[in-house]
Amino acid sequence: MAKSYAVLPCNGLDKSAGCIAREIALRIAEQPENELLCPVFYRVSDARYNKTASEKPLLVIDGCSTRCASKLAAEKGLKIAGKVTVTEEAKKRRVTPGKSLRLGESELALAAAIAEELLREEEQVERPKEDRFAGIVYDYAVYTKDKFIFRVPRGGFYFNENDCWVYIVGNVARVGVTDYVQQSLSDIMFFTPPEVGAEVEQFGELGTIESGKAVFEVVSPVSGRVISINEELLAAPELINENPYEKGWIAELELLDPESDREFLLDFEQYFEVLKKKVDEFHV
Amino acid sequence: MSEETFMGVPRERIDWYPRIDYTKCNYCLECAKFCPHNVYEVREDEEKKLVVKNPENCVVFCRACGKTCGPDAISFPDKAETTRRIKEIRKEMEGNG
Amino acid sequence: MKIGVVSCSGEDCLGGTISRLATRKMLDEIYPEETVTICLPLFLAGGVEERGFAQNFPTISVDGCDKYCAKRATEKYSGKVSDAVMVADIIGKEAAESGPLSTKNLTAEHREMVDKVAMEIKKKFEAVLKSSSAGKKLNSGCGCGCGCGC
Amino acid sequence: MSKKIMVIPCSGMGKVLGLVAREAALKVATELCPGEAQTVCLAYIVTGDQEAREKIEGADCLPIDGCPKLCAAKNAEMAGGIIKREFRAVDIFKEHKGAKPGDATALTEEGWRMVDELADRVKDAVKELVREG
Repeated sequence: MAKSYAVLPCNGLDKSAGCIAREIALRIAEQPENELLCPVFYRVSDARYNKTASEKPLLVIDGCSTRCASKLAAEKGLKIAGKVTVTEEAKKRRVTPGKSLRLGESELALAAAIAEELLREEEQVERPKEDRFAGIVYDYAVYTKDKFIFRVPRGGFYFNENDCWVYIVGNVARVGVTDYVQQSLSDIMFFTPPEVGAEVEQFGELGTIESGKAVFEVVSPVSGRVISINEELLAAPELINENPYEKGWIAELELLDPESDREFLLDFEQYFEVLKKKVDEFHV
Repeated sequence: MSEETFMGVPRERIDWYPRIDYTKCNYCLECAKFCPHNVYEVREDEEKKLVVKNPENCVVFCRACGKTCGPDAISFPDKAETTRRIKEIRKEMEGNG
Repeated sequence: MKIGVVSCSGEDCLGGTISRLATRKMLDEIYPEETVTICLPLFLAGGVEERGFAQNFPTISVDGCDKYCAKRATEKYSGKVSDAVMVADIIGKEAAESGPLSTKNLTAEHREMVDKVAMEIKKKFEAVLKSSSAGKKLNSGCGCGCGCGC
Repeated sequence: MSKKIMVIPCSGMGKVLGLVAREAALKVATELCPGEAQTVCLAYIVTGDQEAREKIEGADCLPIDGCPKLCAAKNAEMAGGIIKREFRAVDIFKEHKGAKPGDATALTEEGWRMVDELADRVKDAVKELVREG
């Protein structure tokens, strides 16, 4: 059965990647039953698209890593069935789109290939995406200073001295920040994710989070390739304040060199000591 | 964990602290106000009103003060290079230990 | 050790505005190192950590009018207060019950009221500080249950 | 028209976000919509007094919170108010990345501009509710 989709592209008219996103969306929308959502109109008027968007599986197409379309979908509370980011797809296919906003032959070919793959993948979906981190058992130790509470999870979590944690299942690591970061920053208002597909070295930057007080660079506890980011943080970075170990995780990486990463990881006991010292010395 | 180590390496052996480009710095002092570790010192009476006074207080791999800098006058060493260096030092120490 | 200062929200009258500002003055200027505050409604909207506030800290409530919202809500949801300040008793009932004030429209007269109330909080604060530091040691230890006494 | 619309700011003692929420509420009730809206003191609602409950039970409420803890919205709802829309100062802050709004005691000019923006949005919601009747 050919399914029908709602397609939400970004409208990046000022970048070639955005124009390719638009082209992909057009190609998908040309198939019968599929429907196109205009992001610009959607932003000003919910009524026009809400029905379509809630009934049909949603394909989101972003041009660049700013991910305007994904953010819009998150803001509107939509469930995303499938998504691509053109710059990442281009990298994967080793294509460098031209600078021109008019699409040339190679850009059109890229658009066609991405559109085709997106549809094909979605045809065979239905496979529920299993969450390999669903089995984490959260058991917190707590250190208190004044009215501030600093939790540190035991068992399976590892840390670096830059107050970031990692939890590894198989070959994949989930990474986030600790309560020390979230308490120090206070209300986190911005989350700039790392680029999916990017390779990050141990202690490399995995995006940033920002409050009214400061910008914090997420320092990766491991080396790896970013395979996903926590999309929910785009619309609700306050999830990091609520619990940076659970709903407030930052990104997932495919590990590249777990053996040598280990050398630079702290276990619970070691990090808890580091944390206590930091809290006593610096936290205000 | 003693005070002056990072990942088991004596802090003074790790080359990590902010470099100020004085041709760009406009002495807004946001970085000094921001850093809770007293890395910077403000010297009102001198031409260079801002200096890196305590480089070893700087948290290894932290670049947060740099993000407060409007004119982008603060830079840090390469992270990968620093990591490599720390690993080497650890090896040396094990060898001696 | 720190002492909690909890102000009413002060949305209905001038007394409330003064109460808030006097509390802020304690936190910002008079005893910044020794005071903590909490938003009163967090006793209900927050979690266990918030409700534990008045048990963890000796707390002084500051109220703008004789509804005593801060004192009563703190005692109802969190714990007994060590002392209570009533703005209306200091600046007069009539002034306290006049309309609420934006911080944009503060006059010298208002600032004087804030100072007076802040001095009263300070006095009670010092008394509480004296009596509780003589007593038990509060809120120390890491609470990790490891018995390390750190 | 029955009751006025209740504009309820959070207590906001601890953060500049809360002060912005409070000032915005005050502006709506005293300058922008004095005839249609009134503020309610959240601390009073929190006490759970009968009188406070009666004031808010079944009334249309527009809580204005500073931070995502949503004290005002949660407490107003617990007291039986009907939450028509929720406002958060933090959302205005998100639109002004890097702004320096001041602190929990006093706002800067930038802070006051955010108050104005937030108050305008609340005003629009008040007018809309009045139109709906």
